[in-house]
Amino acid sequence: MEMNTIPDSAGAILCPSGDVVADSETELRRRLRELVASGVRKLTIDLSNVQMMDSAGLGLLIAAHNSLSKSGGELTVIHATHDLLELFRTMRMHQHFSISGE
Amino acid sequence: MEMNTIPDSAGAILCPSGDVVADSETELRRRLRELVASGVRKLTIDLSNVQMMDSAGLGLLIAAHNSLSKSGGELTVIHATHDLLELFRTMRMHQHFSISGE
Amino acid sequence: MKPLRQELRLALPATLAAATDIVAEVKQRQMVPPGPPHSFCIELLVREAVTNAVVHGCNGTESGTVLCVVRRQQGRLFIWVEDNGPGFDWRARGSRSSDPAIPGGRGIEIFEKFATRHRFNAKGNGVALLYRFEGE
Amino acid sequence: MKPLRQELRLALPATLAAATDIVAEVKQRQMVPPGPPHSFCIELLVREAVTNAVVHGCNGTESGTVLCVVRRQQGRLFIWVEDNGPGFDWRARGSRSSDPAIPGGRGIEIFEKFATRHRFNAKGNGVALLYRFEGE
Ligand SMILES: Nc1ncnc2c1ncn2[C@@H]1O[C@H](COP(=O)(O)OP(=O)(O)O)[C@@H](O)[C@H]1O
Ligand SMILES: Nc1ncnc2c1ncn2[C@@H]1O[C@H](COP(=O)(O)OP(=O)(O)O)[C@@H](O)[C@H]1O
Repeated sequence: MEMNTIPDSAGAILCPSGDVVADSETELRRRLRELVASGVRKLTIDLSNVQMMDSAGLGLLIAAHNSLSKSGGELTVIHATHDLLELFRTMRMHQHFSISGE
Repeated sequence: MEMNTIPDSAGAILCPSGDVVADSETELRRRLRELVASGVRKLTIDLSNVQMMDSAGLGLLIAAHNSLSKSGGELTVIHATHDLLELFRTMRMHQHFSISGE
Repeated sequence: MKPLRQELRLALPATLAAATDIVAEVKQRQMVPPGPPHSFCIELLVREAVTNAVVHGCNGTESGTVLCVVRRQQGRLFIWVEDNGPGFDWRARGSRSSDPAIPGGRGIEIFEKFATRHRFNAKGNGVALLYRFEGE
Repeated sequence: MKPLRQELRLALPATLAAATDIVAEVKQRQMVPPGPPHSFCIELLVREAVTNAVVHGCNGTESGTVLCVVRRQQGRLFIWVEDNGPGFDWRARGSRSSDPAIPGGRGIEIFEKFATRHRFNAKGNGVALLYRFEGE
């Protein structure tokens, strides 16, 4: 999984590309952990280049949200495709963090 | 079915392209009939651009051979693919006319 | 990854284009090992069976329909082609080669020579063809 | 031409890549109506079922195998995923939504929400998913 990290005044924007699914999410998980450990508080995940996400991917977003919340931070998901917005809505992900579409 | 006809000192070379099968052979059949009617005696069919032939195509070659033979003429098939050579061999087409490969 | 089994079941109006359409579907869905000699032989068998169903079975009737089942399983391809026509008495035909001088009458000879096995149903409006690949 | 029925049966070693491999085969063979929303939903269901088979069913055992059958028929897609693991007591689970604060535990909820119907076999090492397309 390729991934760009853009440092941002308020935190960081992470832009993974490819599927965020059980057999490919370890790289993104590692990167999220690093960012949180490095003190990032406001983290944005840009899903422009992600077509597919499964329950492992959802779990990873929730885990990131949980870690950030603990230290008073915040997760934001942007540029989700229509399919992913529908998945997030159905699985009630909006309860956790803010999500916006393409 | 596209088709080039090259006038030749000894007769004509016909170069059909596409499949010579039940649902596409009428055009080639018409063209062969015209050539025989116009007095062509030595007819060569160049199969460089033909990948597939079924029993309708074989029937068409035999019919052309029969018409040409009646008026002392001759059919030759050239540039047949390996698959078509195998088909001609199995179906004993060499009994009728001369066949060569790519 | 090699599938254990793959099956495609198609029905379509009995026109001469049916054989070409069915062959396209079968190839598109990767049911046939690509390249010589299998791809050509299988296409040939499907074409002969479907064209016979259209020409002899349905013979231009408006309600003519051809059913085609293709199943690939462990190095074997099984083809079933059936029409809603009257069938024919294939038992009377026996097994003989075509008349070399006559353009027609080579379809069933192609079954005999290119299929591993072929068998008509009792009525003669359906034919089962088995094709075995060497490699698999 | 719309097939009456298309079926693909696959077996493969229980690795995390299995889900991705199976999804690729199913798409390549054009078993899924392309585009939103069906293609995404079907891929999601296949991934959840296969990943559960690999992670919970086979759990890293070397002899772990996943069998997957996908059948498309008249506007319905039928998916069967089975592993050679011990199964689990899905009856005890009941039907409840996942804990919002816990990252895991959303696979079966996805079956409930994205499949038209789902049913485990008695042992709990196999799950049948039915997905109905609107358009067909
Ligand atoms: N599906 C069918 N329905 C009725 N008759 C058939 C069918 N298939 C084959 N036949 C009969 O078998 C004969 C031999 O077929 P074939 O060897 O393919 O040669 P051809 O199609 O050129 O006549 C046909 O002429 C026809 O009488
Ligand atoms: N194929 C299977 N074999 C054994 N147990 C399974 C299987 N599928 C699901 N389970 C059980 O059901 C539980 C719930 O699964 P699921 O909702 O997908 O969440 P998760 O996979 O995140 O635990 C799993 O934790 C596991 O105990």
